[in-house]
Amino acid sequence: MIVTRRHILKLLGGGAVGTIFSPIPWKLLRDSSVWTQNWSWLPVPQRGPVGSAYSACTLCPSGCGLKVRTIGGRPVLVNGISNTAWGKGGLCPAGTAIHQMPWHPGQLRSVKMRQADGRFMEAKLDVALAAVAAAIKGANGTVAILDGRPGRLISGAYREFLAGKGMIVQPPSVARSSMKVLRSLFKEDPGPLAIDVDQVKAVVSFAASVLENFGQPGLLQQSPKKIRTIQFEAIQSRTALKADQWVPIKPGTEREIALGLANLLLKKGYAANWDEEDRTALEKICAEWTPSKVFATSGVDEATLTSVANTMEIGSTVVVAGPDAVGGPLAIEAEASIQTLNLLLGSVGQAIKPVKIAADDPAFAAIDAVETKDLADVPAKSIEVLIIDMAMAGYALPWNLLADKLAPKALVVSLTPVLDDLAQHSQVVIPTALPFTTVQDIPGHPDFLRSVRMAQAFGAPADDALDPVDFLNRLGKILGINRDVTAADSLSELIEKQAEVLVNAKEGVVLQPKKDPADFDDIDEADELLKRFKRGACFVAAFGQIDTALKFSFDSLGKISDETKKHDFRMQLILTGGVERASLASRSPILSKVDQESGLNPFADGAHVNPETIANLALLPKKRWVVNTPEGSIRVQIRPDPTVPPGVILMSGAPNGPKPWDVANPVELASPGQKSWRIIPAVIKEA
Amino acid sequence: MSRAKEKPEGAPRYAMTIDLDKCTGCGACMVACAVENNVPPAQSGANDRNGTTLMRVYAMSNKQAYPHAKQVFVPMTCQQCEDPPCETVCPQNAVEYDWTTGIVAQIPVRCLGCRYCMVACPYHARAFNWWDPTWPEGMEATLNPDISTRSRGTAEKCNFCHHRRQLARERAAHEDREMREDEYQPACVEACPVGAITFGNLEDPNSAVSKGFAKPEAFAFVEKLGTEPKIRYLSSQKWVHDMARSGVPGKEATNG
Amino acid sequence: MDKTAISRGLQRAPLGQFLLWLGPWIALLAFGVYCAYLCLRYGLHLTNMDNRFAFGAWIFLDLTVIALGAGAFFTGFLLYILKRKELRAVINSAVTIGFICYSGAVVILMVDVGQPLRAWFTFWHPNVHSMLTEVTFCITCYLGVLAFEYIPILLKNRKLRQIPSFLVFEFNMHKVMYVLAGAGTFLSFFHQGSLGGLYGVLNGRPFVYRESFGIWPTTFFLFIVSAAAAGPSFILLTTWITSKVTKKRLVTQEVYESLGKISGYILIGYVLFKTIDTLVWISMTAPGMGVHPDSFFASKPGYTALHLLEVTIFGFLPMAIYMTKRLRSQIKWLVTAAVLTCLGIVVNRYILTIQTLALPTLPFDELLSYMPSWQETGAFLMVIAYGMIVYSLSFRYANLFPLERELQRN
Amino acid sequence: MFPWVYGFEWTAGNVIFLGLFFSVVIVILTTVAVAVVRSRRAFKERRHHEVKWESTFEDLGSEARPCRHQLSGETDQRMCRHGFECKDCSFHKQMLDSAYKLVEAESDRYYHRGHAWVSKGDDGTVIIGLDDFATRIVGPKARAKLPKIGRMIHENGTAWRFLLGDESVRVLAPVSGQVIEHGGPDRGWYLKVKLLDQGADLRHLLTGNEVNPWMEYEMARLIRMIPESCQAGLTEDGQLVDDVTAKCPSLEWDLVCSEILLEP
Repeated sequence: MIVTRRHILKLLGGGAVGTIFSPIPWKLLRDSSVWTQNWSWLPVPQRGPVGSAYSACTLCPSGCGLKVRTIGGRPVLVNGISNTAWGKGGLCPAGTAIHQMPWHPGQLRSVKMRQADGRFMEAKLDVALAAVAAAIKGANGTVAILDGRPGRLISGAYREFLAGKGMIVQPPSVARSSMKVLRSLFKEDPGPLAIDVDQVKAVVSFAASVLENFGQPGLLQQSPKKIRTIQFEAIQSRTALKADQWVPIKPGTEREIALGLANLLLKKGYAANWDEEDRTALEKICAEWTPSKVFATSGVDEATLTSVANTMEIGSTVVVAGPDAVGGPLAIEAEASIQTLNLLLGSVGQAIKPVKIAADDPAFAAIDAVETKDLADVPAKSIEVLIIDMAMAGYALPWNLLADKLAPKALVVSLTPVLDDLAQHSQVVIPTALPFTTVQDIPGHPDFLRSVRMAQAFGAPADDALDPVDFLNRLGKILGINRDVTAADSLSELIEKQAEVLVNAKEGVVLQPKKDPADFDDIDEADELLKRFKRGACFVAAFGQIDTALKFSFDSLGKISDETKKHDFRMQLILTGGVERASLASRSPILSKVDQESGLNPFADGAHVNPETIANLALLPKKRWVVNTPEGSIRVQIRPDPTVPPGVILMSGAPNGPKPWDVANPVELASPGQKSWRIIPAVIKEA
Repeated sequence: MSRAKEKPEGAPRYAMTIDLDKCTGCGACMVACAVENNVPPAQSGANDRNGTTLMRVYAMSNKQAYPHAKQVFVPMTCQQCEDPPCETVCPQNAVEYDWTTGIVAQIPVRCLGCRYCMVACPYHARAFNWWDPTWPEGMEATLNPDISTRSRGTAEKCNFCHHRRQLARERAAHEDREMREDEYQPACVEACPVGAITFGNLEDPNSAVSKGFAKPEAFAFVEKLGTEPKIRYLSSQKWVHDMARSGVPGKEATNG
Repeated sequence: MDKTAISRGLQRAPLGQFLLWLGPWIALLAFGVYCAYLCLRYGLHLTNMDNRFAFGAWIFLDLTVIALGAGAFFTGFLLYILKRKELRAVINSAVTIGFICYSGAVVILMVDVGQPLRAWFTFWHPNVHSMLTEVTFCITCYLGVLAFEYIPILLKNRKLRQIPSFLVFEFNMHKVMYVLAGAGTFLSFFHQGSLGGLYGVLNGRPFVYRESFGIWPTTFFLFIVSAAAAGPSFILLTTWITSKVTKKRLVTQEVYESLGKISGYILIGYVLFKTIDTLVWISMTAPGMGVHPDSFFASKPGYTALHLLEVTIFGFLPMAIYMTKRLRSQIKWLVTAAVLTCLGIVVNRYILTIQTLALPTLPFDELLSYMPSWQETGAFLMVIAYGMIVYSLSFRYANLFPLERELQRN
Repeated sequence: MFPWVYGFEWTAGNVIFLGLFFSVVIVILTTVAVAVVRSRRAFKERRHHEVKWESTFEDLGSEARPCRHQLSGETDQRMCRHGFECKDCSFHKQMLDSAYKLVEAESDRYYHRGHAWVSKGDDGTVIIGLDDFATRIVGPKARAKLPKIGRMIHENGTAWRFLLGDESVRVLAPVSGQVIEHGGPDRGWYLKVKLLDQGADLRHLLTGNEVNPWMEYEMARLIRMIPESCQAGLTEDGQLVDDVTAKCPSLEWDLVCSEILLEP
């Protein structure tokens, strides 16, 4: 037969109709449904034996205890441990996601050295170390190590290394932690002091974030008994929002208010049992700060001031200061004035106690052999070699404060897991292990109590990541120090040493999750203690007694140390951000939920200014603006925000703050001239 | 609407109270939620409007100026409505009210991504997977095996970490005993550092939530819509209540 | 070859010129297809929609397009059921436009849902309480009906009719067309309504929630009426535009007028219902949901005042024009009214879809803004281009306006 | 969707909704099915020519469809609705019963409205030709495409086609039958056809005194199609001149052809 077009059409048509009634379409439907319900490219979570492990958070000095849920040994969930020394088991968002640290986008994977042209190039470790050693050898100025978190075992190692060679430098935020300043008010040092939260009934805070990151998050809120909080703060921080009483003050008038309060307390005879000359000394300083004068300077009226003074109970009220971790500390005299209140309230000895420390604790080795200075007290242009280990101090440190102290052609070495702001200014960058990827000792929060924990390692550190101890040893060898400078090969070895010491000293207790505290009668071996450390235990040193005969010295209250530059910046720039944002290194990937996908990243969206101020200065939101300070300028978007005090520019100082940058990091807008960059003179100009 | 099934005898109804006086807006709940539920990190270009945040903390202000300005942080998540607007609108039953728990269940594999449910929800509690879920190389290792990952183009929302209930019950069955209510706690509750969130069975008059619901400080957002949410917020501040009711501090909408 | 495919006696532009006209549209189509590909391949984040604006341009345009496509069912209904014979002059065009609108809408839908391959789940696990289910079912069926109505028009093409089986089939289809018209009407009533119901039922959104009769909110009925009103107007408009573009008389003035009159009558009803509905909503429904009516209009003054325009300028005005004999007899007025009516539909759908999502529901919400991305826009342009191409081809090769031949002869 | 699909519930909502849905679907499908079945039947019963003619007839312009009784002046304006099939036209019957008498003419030619004529042979065969009027319009250049010997032609179906350039126009067959002989370019266009049924009545065709009025009518129709400009000299004493097509080259004659030969 002849096949015509008609035949072919018939065939096709018939075929089409036929297929509909064949099983093919149904099969297709079924398969497509199955297919669309498990796309091949969707990751399927791996199963495995469920387990749990303990560790501790190294993202900030609070050193919260961690309980880690593991699947086949892989950490999948992190929770805080309850019932430890002071924390009630809360974690900040960063801590909650610490198990993702190994995937930190900014992780450093190799040693870097700055070239002549200013760019970083990968380098061999030996080359880098040789360069550092050479610089140290050739140095006729100071060799310094910036220790962001004293009290660690490595801090001891640093001192041993520097013995006879240089000094330890402390960032202001550390040097001025409330307890440190309090110690400085005694004629002779009562030794380390710590707050005993169980004794505290009320907290009077000067801009300290006591309801956010005061030690472990939620510490005060979770305490079994209600702790009353009073907040003196210029801006409406979250603590200010949540405090039982928020007393708004003019920015930078903390010292005056503190002295005003002291004046009232003195009049109420709080210092009656003091030594005569101490009292008169203080009275001389406070006398001028009458309520009316305080009101004039700080805007806090008499009624409020007196009511606060009246609520301060002897012994159980603690006064703390600790302005924003990114915004910088208060000026030293302000801190001192504030701590004076603790003396007046007699909290020292009751809610604040000295801590006993074992004599040969390696964390405190060579404590007298090496000089330790507050960065602010380091003479300008004096440092020739600076080794930076901010170690997640939980505070930002403006580079220009450091730069001021460096001699020309100084060598700056950074030990850091990520290329953070300070590292970007260094000549040599040595990668260290990211938090959670290495064993580490946790000295605990400076303001609370001398405690020791151990952070377990999960996941592997970057290949080139260097153990700081190893760094010191290698450096020592090159410098021809014949013995191992730290008398240990690694941090874990030091940890064992410390365990030995603690067990022998038999002081303090070991608190363990979900168990009763154990003392050193049942823990008689270092190994036992280490085993408990691995199970999340926390050593807490015993409290000692304060010698009531101690004398005070109030020199630091009187003199105003800030030599404020001449400038015509009529506004005040206040940076904020909080402890967990102080370092880039603490932001693991999932924190983008908070930073990027919600409005919670405080003030990250630009410069917040009071609408009135905007109206007065005619800052049209359409235009593009820059914030100018004596140190530099940064392009910003103006955000009208009625919660901001008039005349104040409030913005995030956190490294992940507003972009694009004019300076690497907003905290660099701080002026080195001032000891505090809490309030930065600034002005808004058109871009 | 007419329901096919009815509530089994003695079945729990899970509910939550969130204390706005306590919440500091730290965002730990958001992170814990994302970690627990295998939500990927934000894609580049994602923002607070298109990101996947099953739990999202908003700031609510009293619209006053410094120093009278006040703010509370409002953790918003699926309100597990008794009469969920999202359930009736889903064309293919991908949203189901689970009568054995009172949880509004979302079935991602059945969702075609029409997003009608998201339009229907007045609480913006639902998120859509605008991107393919991707994790940094190797980070899949940290995924939680108790819950599967959702594909791009599907809507999702909080389900009170329902899988945790399954686990807790299995554990209890293994030790052959009844599951204690406190064994089943969603990730956000566990993570909140200030203990602002309480969770439990509303059917049990002695449970913390039942007591919380009874408190005078308890309120729900846009109550008058009649969705009967099973999340109550607690606040001692009057302006918060006013705002929640009418969106205007100190002003309540009059009926007609 | 091309010439012999054009029915005898119809003046059509030479092939070259026709291709020149198609060129840009084809280019646009290509671009649109590319945009659609991007959305399907890389995900919907490219559309600028987000969790708060989960329904974006697509749903707004779908609703509009389908409302305008209502001309197909309504003309069919009038012609085959109510025997308005004069409408035979436009029925083919109406069916074609209907087919284009609906098929286009479905295409866009498939691009803008997250998992197009799961679309058929709706048939498998239907939730009959969802308006969207109603819409899906009806639109799918009605698209089928339209296809069956459109095929005969193609079979009438001069070349195809040479094939006896085609012609015979066309002939028999024609004989049963009134049944399809009936079914089409039934389906259209439902899905036009359900599209309105889609929003009317949202008790989470006081701005659109409406009281309901039985299981259907008032928007259900308002949509049917408005679509019925807009349909004929759109046919009027398209016919007029086509005759302007091709410089031909396609239908008699009488046909224009009767289309206008029909639109007019329905508009009367619409304006009436809409006014009552709005008053009830503003004075009872919304306050009953704890929302002060002011708050709808407070967030951005004037933004939601469109409400009023819709009923007046886009509702009452065209109605008046249609209803006055003197104006109706002049094509320019008819066209003006038609344009207004169609704009009315656009505005109404815009208010329902976009403004609803822009307005806050929670006390700490802001008024949101939304601008579709170029990919999203492109995907819609794809449908426009597709429509233009299909209509142009149909106009050239199929006899869309049966009267054209005679009108041009004398 | 179906009771056996997982998760289906016999709720009122489901039953009503799906019930409605399925009924509508069934209605639509049956409707289409009906159309298909009817078409198939038409083919089986070889009626597709009729159907085709019916469809064509519907598309004819009104003035191409005058009733024969209008032409003969018995009634005023009347449009044919039966495809010129007077056999089954009640009006025709009624007219026949009335006084009307058909005057048999001397010529034995019967004219179809498509301008094909039939003349009966005595041996049950007929000759089918195209009348002069149409022939002239078709013009000399046209080539005819005649059916093969032995092919069936069907009443109102295509008898043969003329090819005018790339256009083509068909001649309607006035009767059904088998082609047994046909003419050619030399012998003129005609078909000799053996009638399908002997004694087929040719009542649907015009004859005798009906013819002239019809011719006049057609002439008038033709003139209406031709622009004034070239109307002059088309006719001599009521007859078209030879090669009219040449007289008005600008005109689309194929279109005129199709009009006259009733092919829209």
